[in-house]
Amino acid sequence: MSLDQARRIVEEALSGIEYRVDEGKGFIEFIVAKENLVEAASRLKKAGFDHVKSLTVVDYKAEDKFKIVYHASSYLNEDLAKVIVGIGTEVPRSNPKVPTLVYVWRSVEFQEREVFEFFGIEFEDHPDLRLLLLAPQVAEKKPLRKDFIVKEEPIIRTKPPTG
Amino acid sequence: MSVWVYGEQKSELGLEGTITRKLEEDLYEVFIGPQHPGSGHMRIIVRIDGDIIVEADPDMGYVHRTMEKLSEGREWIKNVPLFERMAIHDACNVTVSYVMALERILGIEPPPRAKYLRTLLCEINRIAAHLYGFGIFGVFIGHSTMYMWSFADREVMVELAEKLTGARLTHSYPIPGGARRDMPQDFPQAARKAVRYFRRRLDEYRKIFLDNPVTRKRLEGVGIIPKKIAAELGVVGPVARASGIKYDARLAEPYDAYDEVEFEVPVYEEGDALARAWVKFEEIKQSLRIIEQAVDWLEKHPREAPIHERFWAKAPPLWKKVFEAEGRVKLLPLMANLKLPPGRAMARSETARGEIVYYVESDGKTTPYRVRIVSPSARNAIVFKYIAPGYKVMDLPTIYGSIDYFPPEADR
Amino acid sequence: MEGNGGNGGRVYVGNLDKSAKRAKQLVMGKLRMGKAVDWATAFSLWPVHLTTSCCGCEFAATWSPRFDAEQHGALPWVGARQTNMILIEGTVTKKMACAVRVTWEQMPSPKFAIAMGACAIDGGIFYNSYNIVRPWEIIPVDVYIPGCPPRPEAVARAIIELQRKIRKQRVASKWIEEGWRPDREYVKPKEDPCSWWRG
Amino acid sequence: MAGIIDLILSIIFYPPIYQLVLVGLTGALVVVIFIIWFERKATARVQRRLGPYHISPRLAGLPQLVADLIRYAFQEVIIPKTVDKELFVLAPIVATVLSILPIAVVPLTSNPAYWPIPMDYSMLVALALTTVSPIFLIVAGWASNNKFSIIGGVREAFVITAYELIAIMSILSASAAVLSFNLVEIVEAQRVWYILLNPIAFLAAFLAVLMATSGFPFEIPESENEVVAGPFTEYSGLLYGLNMGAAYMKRFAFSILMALVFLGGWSPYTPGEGILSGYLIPSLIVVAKATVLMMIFSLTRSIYGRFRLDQALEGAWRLVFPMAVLGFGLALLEAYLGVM
Repeated sequence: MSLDQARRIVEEALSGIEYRVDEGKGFIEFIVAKENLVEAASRLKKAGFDHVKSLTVVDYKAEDKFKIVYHASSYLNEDLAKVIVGIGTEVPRSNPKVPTLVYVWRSVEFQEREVFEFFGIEFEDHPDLRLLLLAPQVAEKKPLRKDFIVKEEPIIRTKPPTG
Repeated sequence: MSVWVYGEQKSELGLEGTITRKLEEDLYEVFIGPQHPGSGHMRIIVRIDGDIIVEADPDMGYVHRTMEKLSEGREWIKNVPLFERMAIHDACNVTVSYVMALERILGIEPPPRAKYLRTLLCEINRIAAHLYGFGIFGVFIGHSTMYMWSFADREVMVELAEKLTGARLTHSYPIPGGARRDMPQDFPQAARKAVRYFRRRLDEYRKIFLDNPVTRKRLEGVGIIPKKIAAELGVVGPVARASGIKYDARLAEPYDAYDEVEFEVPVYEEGDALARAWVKFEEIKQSLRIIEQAVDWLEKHPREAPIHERFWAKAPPLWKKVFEAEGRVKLLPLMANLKLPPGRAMARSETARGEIVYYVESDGKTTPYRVRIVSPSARNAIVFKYIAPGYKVMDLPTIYGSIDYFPPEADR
Repeated sequence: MEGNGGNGGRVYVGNLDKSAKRAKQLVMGKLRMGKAVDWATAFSLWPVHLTTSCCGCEFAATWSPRFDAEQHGALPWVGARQTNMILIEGTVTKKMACAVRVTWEQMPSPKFAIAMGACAIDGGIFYNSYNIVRPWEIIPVDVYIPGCPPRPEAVARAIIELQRKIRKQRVASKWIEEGWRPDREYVKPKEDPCSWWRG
Repeated sequence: MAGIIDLILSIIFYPPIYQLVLVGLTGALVVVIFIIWFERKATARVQRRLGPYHISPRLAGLPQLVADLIRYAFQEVIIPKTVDKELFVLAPIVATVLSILPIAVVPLTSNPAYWPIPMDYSMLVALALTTVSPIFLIVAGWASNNKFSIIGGVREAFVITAYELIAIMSILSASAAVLSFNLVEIVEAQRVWYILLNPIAFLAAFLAVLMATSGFPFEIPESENEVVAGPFTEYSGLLYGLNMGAAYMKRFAFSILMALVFLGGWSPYTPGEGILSGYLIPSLIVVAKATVLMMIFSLTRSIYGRFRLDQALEGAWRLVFPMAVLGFGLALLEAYLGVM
């Protein structure tokens, strides 16, 4: 199955919902409004996309938004397994709140927790929204946001480590 | 048509999820890890009732080395060695899809020779990684001979990779547009010898480990993941294939030379720890087949620079002279400050533990704008939470070992 | 009353600290067991089972048949209380730093540390990561092994170097005689590595 | 004055005491050092490596265990604040002493002058004494006040209940066949080694001893992948060394008992008069047979993983226990037919 065929399937499934199509190389994304996200995801799931490969969040600081995309694919349908289809939404950086999709795709549970600690995006109704990877002090800095800049340290120290 | 409809389906699957962070009085909470022989670099918080696990809560992140953030500050090519540190014993498999994503943005396709070279190293790495997994699994169920044997035989594959790339573990072999160097002259001979040796050894593994009555008793019926739940949890790799899901990134979206070589994907229906061990065992056999085919192909076809001609054309004359004289290709200097056009790409490849997905976004600079990595272990971690409850405490290492969880890969 | 065996414990145990000191004087002073202790400690370096990072691959390979570090008497053992060596395998993250420190404190002296890999020396490829710490900020390190990852031979070499150090400088017997490590001040971390856990 | 010296001498040369010191402590130490070395070397051989070597290439690494012992003896003994101090310190010591106590009552020769305690129930007393030491392992686990230790202690308790009956049943089958509880009579009655007459009982006893001493595949109480070192998780230094030794000492005591009952004791040698031929040579033969048995015990490590707790218990009750009963029945039949 090619991406075009997948696109037709998804477009059929999403009829009645407003969406915007973002194409990349090797995948296709459907961006919907925040309110329609759960509905759209449920329909995608019904169409056969049964698991999420990657919950991708990109911080567009210049445009003041987070783009949250659930890249889904299929295990049980071998045809659909050949494509990656994303369903996503965009939220402003000032108020990053999205409804959770855990109840649609259980496979995103840990990834949502990860996004929560790295970007500070809150997933409403998530059953267990805690830190996953980071220590609390580090998670406060929201390290994957673009405002957090990794400091370049001098590689050669003037003083050898004493210990 | 909303969450509620799905809610019914949820209970039907029995994936209620466990309420964490609230301890009932008669439960016993055990912190397994990070300094514990039965946890890798992670902590599993286990609540037990008698001998039965009631809750298992993986506490990850002990090896989180911030690769996604660091990659945003480093040049494209520098990220290859960075990313392979997440699973250094499976280095080629985890980096090949990053390189594929870059190639997709660049719009180039590596020459067939580079494709075969990459495939060759990927399969060598897959065998080494499976043997690593077997070894750790053996230790986890108290079978130290399995650990020793598989680590001893892993050295054969590691040496083969060293012959091919020059490094034991961290090869940094695939680069955008091709592979870093061609194989040495005597490589096919060594590879065939190794394959012959492995065919003989695998039978002994089966005897001492997979058919061992004690091992079978420990593994059978432990950590069962039914097909539907496996799809729902989104588990990958041997874990999914042991549950009857016929999914392999090499089949779904053939990359490199995988659409030209012959191989089968073993699928088992049982979904328990033993089936997972068998899947890995059979995959080693298939990898041996692929190695043979790749070596045959590489021997038959004339040597050419294993890099895209777009880059090769810009190579300094000394590089071309070295290639003509010795058949070696050195890393091209223009790779250091490679600039990618703006664009986004996703690529997936099948590592030993399952599928790894890269999302790469470029804004036209020498460094990536965003790289998102979802590694197989990160996706398999959910198994602890949903599958381990209900089994006995002594089954936890079995489940851990059978899903072949590798924390540095999960934490990135 | 510390070390007195608690309430009424004296009846059975006696003053543990005092009797231990007396036994130490007898054995180390009169019987001159120092050399034997150094010899025994050097050939019985048991690393604790704590894998901090990806160098654990080569750590595992070091004890595999091909390289077999058990030849040198080193045997990875289960708990911190029964071991006397810690092998830091690569990067130590902020979360892991606490575990490393706690494990180090749990080990009985005389104890030794080997830092493995470029990351354990100064961060290596992750030198500017926001989530790592340098191992020498947490525990005193005896031997560093360069490499990313170091080859198993290098790990075996580090064990041999540590053995040589213990036997030449008589580290173990001096430690037991004087109660602390003479050649090195105890490392005090700049910040509490476990603060994330308590806070 | 002379009375006091006589008293001291009579205590030292009181047969149970010198047997405990000579065979029980010295012999056990030497045998255990050899056996651990053998176990490590044999395992290494199966696993295609060398094992302990560089400490003394000429002796093939035999001093390795001495080094480990000295290292443990001189390491700091940490007594955490949370433990129950008296029990924590005493439990391993008592467990170690009790684990070799059976040797004090076992006659190692047919010469009555060198019997430790001349009595007709030596087998019963020896068996009874073997059952005491595991209790102190549970005590050690409890006193450590560590979750892993407590789980390990509970597992130990489960395993004890499973193996004790089997061990006693299968070893008692010999006395059923001979119709005597006296070990000397049992040994003397073996014209053919009892292992050949009743292999079922021997197999059951073998498995029971494996379970009793945490040998693979029954190494469950100290199963490192769930409970770090079982009841010994908090122990360090000498106390841990004692704990480690206790299991092997216990195995040694059991092996001596099995050597007497199943392997014909001091046969083919006939003890004569005098300390050399009356005591030392026959006891050496028994210890040698016990050592061979222990070498066989240690081979299972390299072949098997470990069972799950419930599987081990199930196997013990469903398979090995009927085997022991069958062995006992066979012994009764032999007694009826007068085979022995």
